Amino acid sequence: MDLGFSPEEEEFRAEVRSYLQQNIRACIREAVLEEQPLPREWNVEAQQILNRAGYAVPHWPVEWGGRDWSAVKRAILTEEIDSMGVPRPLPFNVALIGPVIAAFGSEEQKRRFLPAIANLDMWFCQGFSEPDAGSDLASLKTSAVREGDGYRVNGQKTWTTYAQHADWIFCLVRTSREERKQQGISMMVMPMNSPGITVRPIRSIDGIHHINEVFLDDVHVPAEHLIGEEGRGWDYAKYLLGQERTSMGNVGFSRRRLARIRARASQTQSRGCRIDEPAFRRRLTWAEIELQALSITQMRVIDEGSAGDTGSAGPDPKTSILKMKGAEMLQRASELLLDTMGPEAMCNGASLEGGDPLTEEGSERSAIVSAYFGSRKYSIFGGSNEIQRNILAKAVLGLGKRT
Amino acid sequence: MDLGFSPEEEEFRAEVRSYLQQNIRACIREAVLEEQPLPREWNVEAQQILNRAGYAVPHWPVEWGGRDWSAVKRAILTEEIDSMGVPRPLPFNVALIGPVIAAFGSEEQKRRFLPAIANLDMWFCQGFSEPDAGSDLASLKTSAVREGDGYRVNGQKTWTTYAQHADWIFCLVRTSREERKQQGISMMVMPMNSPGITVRPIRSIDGIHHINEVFLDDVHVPAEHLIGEEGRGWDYAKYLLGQERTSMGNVGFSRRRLARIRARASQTQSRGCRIDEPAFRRRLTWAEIELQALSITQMRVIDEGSAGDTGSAGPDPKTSILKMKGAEMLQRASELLLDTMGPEAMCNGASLEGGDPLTEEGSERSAIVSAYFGSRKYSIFGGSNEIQRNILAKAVLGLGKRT
Amino acid sequence: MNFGLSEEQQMLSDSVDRMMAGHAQAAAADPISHWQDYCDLGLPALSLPEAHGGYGGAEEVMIAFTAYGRYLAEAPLLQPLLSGRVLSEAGGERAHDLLARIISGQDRVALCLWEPNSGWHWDAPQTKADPMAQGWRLRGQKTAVLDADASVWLLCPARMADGIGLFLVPPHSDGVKIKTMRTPDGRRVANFAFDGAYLPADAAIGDPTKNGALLARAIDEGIAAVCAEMVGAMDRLLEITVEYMETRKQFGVSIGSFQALQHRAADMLIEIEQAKSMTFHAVAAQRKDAANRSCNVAAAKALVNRAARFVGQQAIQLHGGMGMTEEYPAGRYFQRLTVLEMMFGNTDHHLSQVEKAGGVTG
Amino acid sequence: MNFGLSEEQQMLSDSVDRMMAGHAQAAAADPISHWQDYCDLGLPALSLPEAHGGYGGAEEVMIAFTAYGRYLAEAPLLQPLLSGRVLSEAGGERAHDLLARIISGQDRVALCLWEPNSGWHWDAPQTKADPMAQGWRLRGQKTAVLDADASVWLLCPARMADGIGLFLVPPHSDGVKIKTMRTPDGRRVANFAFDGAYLPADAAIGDPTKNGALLARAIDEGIAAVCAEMVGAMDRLLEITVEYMETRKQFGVSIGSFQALQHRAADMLIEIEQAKSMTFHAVAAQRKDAANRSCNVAAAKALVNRAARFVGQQAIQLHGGMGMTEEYPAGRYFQRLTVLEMMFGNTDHHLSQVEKAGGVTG
Repeated sequence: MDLGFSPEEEEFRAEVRSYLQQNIRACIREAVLEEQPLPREWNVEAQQILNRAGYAVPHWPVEWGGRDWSAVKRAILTEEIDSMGVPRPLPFNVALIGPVIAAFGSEEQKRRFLPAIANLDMWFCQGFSEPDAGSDLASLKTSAVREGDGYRVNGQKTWTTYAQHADWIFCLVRTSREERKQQGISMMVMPMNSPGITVRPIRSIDGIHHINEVFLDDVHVPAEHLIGEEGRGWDYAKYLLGQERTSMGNVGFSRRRLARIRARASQTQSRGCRIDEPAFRRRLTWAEIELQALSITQMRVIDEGSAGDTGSAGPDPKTSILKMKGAEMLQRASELLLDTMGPEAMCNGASLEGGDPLTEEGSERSAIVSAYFGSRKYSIFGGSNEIQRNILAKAVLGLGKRT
Repeated sequence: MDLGFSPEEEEFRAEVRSYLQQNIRACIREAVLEEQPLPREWNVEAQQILNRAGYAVPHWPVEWGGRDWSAVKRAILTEEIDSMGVPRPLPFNVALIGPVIAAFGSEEQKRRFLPAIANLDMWFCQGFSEPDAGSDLASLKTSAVREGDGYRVNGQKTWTTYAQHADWIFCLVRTSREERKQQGISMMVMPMNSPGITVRPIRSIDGIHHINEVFLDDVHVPAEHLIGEEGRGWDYAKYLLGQERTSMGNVGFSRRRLARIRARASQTQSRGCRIDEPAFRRRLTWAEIELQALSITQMRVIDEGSAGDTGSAGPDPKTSILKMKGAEMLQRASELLLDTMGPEAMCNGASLEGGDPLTEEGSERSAIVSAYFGSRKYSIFGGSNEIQRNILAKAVLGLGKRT
Repeated sequence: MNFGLSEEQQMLSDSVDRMMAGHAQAAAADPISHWQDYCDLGLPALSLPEAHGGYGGAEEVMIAFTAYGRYLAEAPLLQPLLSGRVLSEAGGERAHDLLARIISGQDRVALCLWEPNSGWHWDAPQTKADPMAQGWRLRGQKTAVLDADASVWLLCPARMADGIGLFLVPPHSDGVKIKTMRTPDGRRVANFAFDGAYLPADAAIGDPTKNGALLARAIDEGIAAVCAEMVGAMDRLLEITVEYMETRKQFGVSIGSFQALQHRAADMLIEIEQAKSMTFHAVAAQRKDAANRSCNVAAAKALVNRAARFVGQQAIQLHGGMGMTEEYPAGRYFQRLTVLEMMFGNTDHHLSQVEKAGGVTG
Repeated sequence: MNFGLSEEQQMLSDSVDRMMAGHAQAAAADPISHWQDYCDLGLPALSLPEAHGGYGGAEEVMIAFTAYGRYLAEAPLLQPLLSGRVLSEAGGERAHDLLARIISGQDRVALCLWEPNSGWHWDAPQTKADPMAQGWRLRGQKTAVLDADASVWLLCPARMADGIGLFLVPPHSDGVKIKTMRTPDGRRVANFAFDGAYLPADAAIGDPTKNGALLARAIDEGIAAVCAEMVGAMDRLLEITVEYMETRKQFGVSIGSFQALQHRAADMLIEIEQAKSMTFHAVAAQRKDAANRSCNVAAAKALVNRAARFVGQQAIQLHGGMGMTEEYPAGRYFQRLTVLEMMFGNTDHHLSQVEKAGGVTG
């Protein structure tokens, strides 16, 4: 046990920071820091620069571009990417479908998909949730019926982030009706331009278009797009959800928000809450302290996970702590930021007389209000806080065994 | 609708305050304000003075000493009693058993008990809880078997406050085994010096002896000590629990604590948190605001209750708000008070070299620490916060009807 | 103290409720089109002296704004409340004429309280009015003026040597630049820049040494009204949420049967009831002296703000993904509550006001 | 950064655990009777230089204190940690002799940090040492000295023209009045009054211009140790609570099956894990420069304090009535956690320290 960073770790952090500073364009980082929606190409550009340095998929098998770094180094990398305002490697690619294909895909699938996934040459979106399933994935209804050399897929997916940008989608589908609902589920990938796929945008309460419904009407999926074995989709999904550890706590992202709050609240021309108001400062101090704790909790949980079995047993239940606390930190930061706005929090930046909200004076304003509304999603999507607490109570504390 | 106090109400408040100031001895009020345990006689003395002015049982039927005052006036009275540091009329007498006897007792019982209860000539304690029942009163086990001209009672009661001071106890007992557990329960009273009753003190985490276990071994209870009808004890208990409204929020009691905190934290020689520390002041301000809100919520709930049916339907479920919020306020006040102590919070006042903790310098200290520990009980006893939330969700919001 | 509605209050409540429920169903494009109905009910004058058509007090204002919040109404009701008080007390023919036109629905007016660097402190405007031979020249900026656009009169505080001047700026005046925007809940809001706008001599109303106190009173009435609006919105939002919880199934049962969610809803209820009580307190405080009134009104807004944040956020949480879409009403209530939280001051701001005054006085 | 125990650390952990578990079962009347066992394990010297028998660092101190909290141990371990650092660094024969006697268990010592009106600010003592021909006269008062009684040496900071003097006061000295009390968790604590107590010239140790920095370091080590103790106590308290929840039945089922209570326990777990992380942070901070060290240690204590209050209170709540009696262990953990919360400063105090330093530095 040695609880400080080693010189090698500090050096790695400096190296990452300097690479990012030199290679990622300032306009991209500024847009991220101000929490503006990014054009698709900027995401692609950034990920390709990261990939060139081996920063996009360090947690993958070495054979496919992974780096075999310690949990602490991987966490440092993620924190730096986030806190520098570099767009994160697309999680659907590098944290979700990539590791599943690497672990369970055929050799052919690995060769075809993995390099493209790492380099964001293919943009994947996720088709898990369905309108009536919510957190109850096991009751999904989308069906894939065997037909000739492939499947005919019918159903509806929802909450599909960035479906409008995606080249491919990975889906959970029902390939047979078994007694246990978890069985009979398979995982497959399909190009978004397949006939029969339509995307309907959903406008979120932050006024932005991130999420979509995806309708699948008689979509033909060739058999080689089935991932792994038929009927094992539930296991793969569990494996996949266990892969997200280093980014789950969103530490760098929150650190960036807190730094921005401190800067805004320290301006002499500040409009709302100011750093010299003790109550506001106290709330900010609390957030900074808790984030410091979370950054260590995050490394501890990753470290435990690396030390133990990383098989297909599903996520380490303690990652629920990262998920919940990470969401809370982002949400609290978004509240503090809102409070720095003063009366102008009542205005959206966009002028009704026209003009580009991204360039005109005051554009930051609507981004802050948007971020406040949008941040509520962190405690809902990807397993709500309530689900996470259930997991902690049952899987970690062992409660509810006797009734 | 008129949301300010009327001149008549303000006058009533002044009248009560002046009576209490003139008639209740300063030493009693000071001990209450410093939250010292009181000698039994001081409680009796104070209640008799209140009773003389009609302040002990204003909510009773006029025939038995009640005053037919508005809900607002009754709430004002309770607030004044509490905030002036006057010991409250013993709730077991005036708020619990008294109203039940007035509503369901025989004429003989009314004549015998009610005047003595109002004047604290008889001190009652409550025998409801049992070791394995907790909040689940319906599963109580104490049995009362018919025998000659009375009952033979066997069982064990617990959490019995001030059993050590009491002359009488009112108990829920099982007089028959019915299909529905709520049936077959009866209510009866017995003198504490009945053969077969023994009291075992329970030391609380605040270091004080308030609560007890009461063992009932072959206690003979004459039939005339059965209250109302056999088998209706559950209804009476529900009725009784609905009587506590005006004092449920403990508004005056919390107001007294908050005033004490402000005074302590404003001393120039303050030892811990001080009023000029913004974070502490902010917490105090919040508590004062919420208490202000609670005092109005309390009047609103009492008012609704008075307007509607006050029959045996049980407590208005909205009293759960008063119970919970009242507990929270007392607990928060106790925390703030603790925080004013500084390092001396680590010391109990009592010297190991001997001396009377009530009189020696520093006695206030142990009372504050005690009160912090002791205040945890408010969210547990009398229906825990969890039970209160269940009630609100189900009875007020109507949740959980469909499963 | 008495919490029941009188016969007149019940009638007011019923008619306001009926009107706003009707508007909510009609979903017209422009809320201005509903405004005449409000005027027909006498709402812009509600709490003014009888001479102006008033027939109520702070309790009646609360009744109207509670319904306003409940139905997420959008017609511009807050501004006439604020300006009406100022115009009726400031005196002078010009003010009285304008007031009559506002009450009848012919004209609209907006009080401009905040400036780019004022935060929520309205009492030290940097906008200046330079006296000229025949009138005034106005220089300065005003931000976040609710329900304003180029077609409304502006009631504009400006810094004077002896206090706060109040200036009436006609619609479409020269030298007034405007940027209109949406509030995050979709209403209209505007920023104004006065670049030497010329005003006639009688554009100045009231007495600069007394205008501050007059504005303070109008704002405190406005805060109480907004508290009521928030309570109305929270009440309805909780109902919507409970309905959703009973309908939505997960793992085979309605989510309303999960104890943890039930307890959350119970906590929301408690917050709302406390907010309602504190709104009552703000209403009762309108009759106190200025210092007591402002301090207790600020305390009310702080508590109602906190409740709104909690209730709004938890309603979204309990709606799950549905709460995140604009396709469900919960989100619109959350947006409204957030805007109102920021109206007249956020929680920290109001708590600081309470502390400066030495704490709540009961 | 590496979270696994080394072989030596595992051995330390096992032996400390075994010893304290044994003591907890023995339930001897006087915790002093266990003290020799601690000395035999070398615990009083644990983090001192090897010359004094030390063999560890802040990580090892954390291991020992975590167990100490878990078993609610009562032997006087904190004071030698604080005084050991001061005595070993202050230099001088007298300090070194006393240190040797402390480490071997022959003598005990207590550092007196607070005074009647100091709050938790130990750095401006009002106690004065007047120089005399052959020594010093000590005047002043010290309060809340843990594990102290008339039989221990006192290490007493006093105000000097050029900084803070440190004075060694022998047991049972003339002119020293003592009031011994219990802490709310049943340990021994004392107040001292020095009414011109005479001390020999060599009772003054260290250098007044440097003693402040030395004390600050000792206290920061002490705070990290207390954080570890609190984490150990919270860990065990949660275990006890979970066991209780699985055993206790209500309405026919174990209360551990109620979702609302499960979620509460989950929240306790999260708080504890965050507190553990911040304790790690405080341990790592011991190697930083003084300003960074103190700020980060204060941040840790603030967060651990908050966790302790929440976990302690909720453990009592989940135990229901049982939690309120001294007959169940939960109450004793709650009492211990409360005392430790107040040790070296409550939450507000430490947050203010963080803010004065400009915020946490990571």
